[in-house]
Amino acid sequence: MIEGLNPGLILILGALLVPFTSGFIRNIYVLALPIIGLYYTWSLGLGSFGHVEILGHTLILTKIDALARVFGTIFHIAAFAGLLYGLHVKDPQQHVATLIYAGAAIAAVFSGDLVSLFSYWELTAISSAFLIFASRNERAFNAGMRYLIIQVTSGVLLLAGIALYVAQSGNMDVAPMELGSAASWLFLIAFGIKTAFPLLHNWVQDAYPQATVSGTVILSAFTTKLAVYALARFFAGEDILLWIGAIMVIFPVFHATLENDLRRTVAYSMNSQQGFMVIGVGIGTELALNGVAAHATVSILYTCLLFMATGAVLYRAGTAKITDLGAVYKSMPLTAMFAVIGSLVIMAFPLTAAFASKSLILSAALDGKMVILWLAMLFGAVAVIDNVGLKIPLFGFFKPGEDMGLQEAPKHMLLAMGVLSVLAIGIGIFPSAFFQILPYPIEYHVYTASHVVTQLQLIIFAALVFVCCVKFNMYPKPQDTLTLDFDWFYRKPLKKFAINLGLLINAGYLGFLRMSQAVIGWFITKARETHGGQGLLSRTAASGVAVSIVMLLFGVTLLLVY
Amino acid sequence: MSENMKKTYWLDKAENKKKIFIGLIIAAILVALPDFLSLLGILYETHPYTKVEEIPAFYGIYAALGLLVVISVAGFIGRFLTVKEDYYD
Amino acid sequence: MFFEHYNYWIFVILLMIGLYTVMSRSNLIKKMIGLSLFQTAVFLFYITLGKIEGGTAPILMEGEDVLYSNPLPHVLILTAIVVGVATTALGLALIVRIKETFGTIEEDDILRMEDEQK
Amino acid sequence: MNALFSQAPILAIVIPLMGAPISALFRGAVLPWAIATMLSAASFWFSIDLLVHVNTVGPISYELGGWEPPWGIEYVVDPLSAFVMMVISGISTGVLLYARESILKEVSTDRLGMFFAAYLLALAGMMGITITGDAFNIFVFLEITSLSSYVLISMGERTDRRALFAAFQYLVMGTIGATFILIGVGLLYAMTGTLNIADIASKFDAIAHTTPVRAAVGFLIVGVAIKLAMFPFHIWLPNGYTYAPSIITAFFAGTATKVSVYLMIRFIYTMFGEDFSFGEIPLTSMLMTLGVIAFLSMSVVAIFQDNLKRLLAYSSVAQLGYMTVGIALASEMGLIASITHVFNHAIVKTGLFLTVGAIFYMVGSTYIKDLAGIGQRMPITSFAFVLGGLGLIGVPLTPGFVSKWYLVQAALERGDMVGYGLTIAMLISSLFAVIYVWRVVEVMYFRPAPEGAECKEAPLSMMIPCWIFVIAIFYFGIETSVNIGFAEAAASFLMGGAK
Repeated sequence: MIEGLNPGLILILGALLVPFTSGFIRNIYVLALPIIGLYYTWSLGLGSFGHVEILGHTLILTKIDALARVFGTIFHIAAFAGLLYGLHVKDPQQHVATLIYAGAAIAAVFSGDLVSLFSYWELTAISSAFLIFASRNERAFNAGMRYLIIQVTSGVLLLAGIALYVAQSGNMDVAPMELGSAASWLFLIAFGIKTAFPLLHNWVQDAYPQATVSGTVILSAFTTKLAVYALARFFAGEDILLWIGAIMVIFPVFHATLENDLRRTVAYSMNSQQGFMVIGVGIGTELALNGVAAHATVSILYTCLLFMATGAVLYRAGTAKITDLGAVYKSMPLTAMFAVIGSLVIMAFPLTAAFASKSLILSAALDGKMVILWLAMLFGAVAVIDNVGLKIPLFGFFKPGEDMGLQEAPKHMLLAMGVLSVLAIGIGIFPSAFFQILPYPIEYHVYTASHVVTQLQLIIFAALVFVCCVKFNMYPKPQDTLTLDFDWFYRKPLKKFAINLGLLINAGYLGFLRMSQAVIGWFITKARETHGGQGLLSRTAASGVAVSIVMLLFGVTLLLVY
Repeated sequence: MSENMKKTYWLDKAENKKKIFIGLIIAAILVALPDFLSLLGILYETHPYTKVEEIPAFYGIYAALGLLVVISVAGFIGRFLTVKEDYYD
Repeated sequence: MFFEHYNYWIFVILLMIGLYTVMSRSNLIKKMIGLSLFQTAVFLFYITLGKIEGGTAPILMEGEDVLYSNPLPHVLILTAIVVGVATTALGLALIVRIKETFGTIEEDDILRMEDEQK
Repeated sequence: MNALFSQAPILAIVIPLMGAPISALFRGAVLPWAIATMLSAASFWFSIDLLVHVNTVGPISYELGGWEPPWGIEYVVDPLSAFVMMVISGISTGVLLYARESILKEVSTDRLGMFFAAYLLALAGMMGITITGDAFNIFVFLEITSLSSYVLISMGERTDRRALFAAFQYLVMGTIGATFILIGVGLLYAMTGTLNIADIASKFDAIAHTTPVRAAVGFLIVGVAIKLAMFPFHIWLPNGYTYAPSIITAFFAGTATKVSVYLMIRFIYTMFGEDFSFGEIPLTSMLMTLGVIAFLSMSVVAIFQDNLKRLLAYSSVAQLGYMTVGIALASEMGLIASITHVFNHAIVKTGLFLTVGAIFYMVGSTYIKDLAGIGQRMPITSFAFVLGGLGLIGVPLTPGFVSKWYLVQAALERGDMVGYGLTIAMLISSLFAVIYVWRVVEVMYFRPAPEGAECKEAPLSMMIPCWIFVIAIFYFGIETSVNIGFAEAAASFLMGGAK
């Protein structure tokens, strides 16, 4: 039994013990779990374990291949960093939710059959919602409910897809599929919701900023990357993903530019970066899938890092809105430094991790002669330089003005950011070591002269234009406002419609309830009369009656038989 | 704490901002230079995959244009889509 | 039709009489009589099965073309008769005990007493 | 195959049969019980041996007295009969382990020798019905079982005099049922000239259209239906189960009706053949209608019962409805569901009746109103009942769920409105099961115990067998390879042209 244990279960089951610990012991305990999980994952090696026969289907509890292992590894690291970052939290519910959520994501990655995949898929949805609820305010509660509804919808679609797929093919294994059948479309939409496809994306920007300071960090690491993994697993090389990805790269960048809330800004640009991975999956070559795995890993590193830095500001200043912040760097220099590192990474500055990972996907696109896609991605790369790479540090941390008199972030937060920074820069300096854990063998030189030069051109020209725009007041001023997104449709007119519909349904339902109460009441009375104590069917019948029944039915049988 | 408030940082001075701006321009010229030099076959050879990459300093120009597009489109749609913070509450 | 197969018809009629008695009588002993009749009808049926017209008892005899009745159903029904006797004996024993505890052998009365006991 | 094993088919029956007169010779509280238990266990051991052998090597044909079939009597051990034999002897052994102290309260000590003699006869009869390959033999063994069970049920008179009349009613119905089977067998003999089931089966198609054969089919099906307590022939069952001694109820609930289900399957699939049963005559619609009414209507009746044993008895009739429906679906999946449910329901219901017996032992009543506060007074027993109740409802991880799962699959396999309707009906019936189990649990746990009631569990000799059954319920609900595995083997054997 223990042999086939899914590594994710270490975190999930370990979470159940958290409420029984406290203080220092709890800190050590929650940090130890991801380390043990990671160690266990690597000690298992590649292969599939724990085959279980249930009702005629084989479940493969654990299946580890190179692609899954990359995701599993970074998930463990993210869980560790996120937990370290959240050590100040005294609310065991958040620790439990974090561990279960991370464990479910890991377990989903290592699932070898569709039933397990679905179970963990739903578990991530439910456990992560608690990270949003944990903010304990009304806005967070509402956002959490919207989040939960959307996530569970994804799960239900997946379940429907699985049911159809198993009915058609009789096969429960996690394996690539062709887009075409109804089942495969259900899969794609279920994955698409979690990947935050354009128009299915609003839950990201809606929910993430409402979670707790540490909750957002955790949320950003798993759900969307798990979905990317699922896409890569099932739909690698599917052409439709190219165009979805291209739109996805471009679509959110304008909102990111306008956004006032630092965390929402990061959420939008993260969405755009997801587009790179979707395109990579769409290209589907070995180089592209390597790029997807690499970029997912790196993207978790810098997204977490940026959410941590902005979260630390929120934690100390009580706000993460550009308009409310002053010269943060003066009192929180280390946090500001980590924010700059995060920005450099997301810009793909040479010697940072994204410089290595992003170029894999770009090269894959060029190898496939997809120039338009390549230009779209390049545009996305420029945009991210603008709205995260420059905007976050300059507007969020290095604004001119008075010292805000804040305290530096707590040590464990700084430590968590440090861990991620070291990893992000370490990968940037030694990319070939990192490339070895990628799914496919790879021969790729990151640091060619032209690559460094072109990338520097990209960054410095963008910075120059950015500075000019700010200087000449052309840059949209951050305002204390919201920017409407697609979710307006379901949060305004659809809501009104739903409320009216709800009232109507309610009225109908009450009527129906009254009617059915009457009907059920009648049934119960009748049942009691006929089936109860002295009723026809319940009392001891005389043997004469019994024999007559036998004769009657014998007659009927004879008639039927002839 | 009060001491901290009075401390002036390097960035607070206007001339330092100017220095950064000039530094950026110099850096831009420096990174664009190799492309032009390579046209003359000096320093290194580029390996363009696509036609557009043959334009000198293509990446720089594309970045500058792209950024302008982002900012102007964002500014344009911002006019229609901006609402008060508590719009949904 | 009737006379050709009169023994089968007697079987059916006896069967019906037996069942009807079980059905219609409230007196337990009469019920037992009905049940015995019903079983006896089946004995008759089996014995009839084994009989072959012109056949003799199945005892080996001299000669080539001696026609024997089939002995197997007769043997079988011997078992069934034993079972029938056992059933009747057990039924009557039960009736005795019922009479002792309920004080009556009328089914209607017993059912009424049982209902009251509830 | 060693010498002892080569005689296993006959030994499994002869051991309890010969044990009966021996047991009758002894007096006292312990000896007859010990003999019965040991012999039943021996029979169980041979059954397991046979089951394993049949499933690894193949069916066994045992010629009684060396006479070659179809002239001599043949014992046939195939996957189905071996499986049912295993269930019967296993349940019987489990119940006997429990019986020693329980029976002392309900039957006077000087009758125990006779009592266990009758018990062993009933066991031998049921084993015989299952193993024999001879149609007339079925009748003989049926009557051996029936006669001894009338006696056993009437033994309950010491606690409730209604047991006598219940036994009498069962006697009338049982005799009619058995005699119907006898007539059916006679008619078939008249047409085929043979009593060997396999032989009849091989000649059946040629004469299937004739009037006597059609009549024989009618007699056989109605006869078995009476013994099976199929709705509406179940009238004898609730009283019989309610007033019989606790261990007899537990024993019969797990075995007697199951044997009849076996007979039904044997007649329909082996003797008549499925093409005839479901193609030529509308058995599907007939059995399915009765089955559906049974599990719906009888579940409702169970809800309204005020006696716990009676409640469980009605629930048995309902559960038999599931098995009937499984047979009527005429598919391999349905047959698997039916055969598995024979096993699953046997352990669940026997387990439940044993816990009820333990409660009766301490409280002296099985009326639900007298069970108030039992949850506090006998926590271990009550908990066993709750777990058994879960099995009855068919909660996942219990065998009840497994068989319902298969039944639903079989129903959906049809892919028509009937299939969907059937699924819905089963869901509703499960809901009724929740209600009637909950009713009991509610009284047990949420009504205060009467003043001065003492807290005491039943003796260990009763508790341990109870819990063996409860643990078995969950074991076979999770590790389904035994029940499902053998049921699948049996079903595919039957469908794969046993004819």
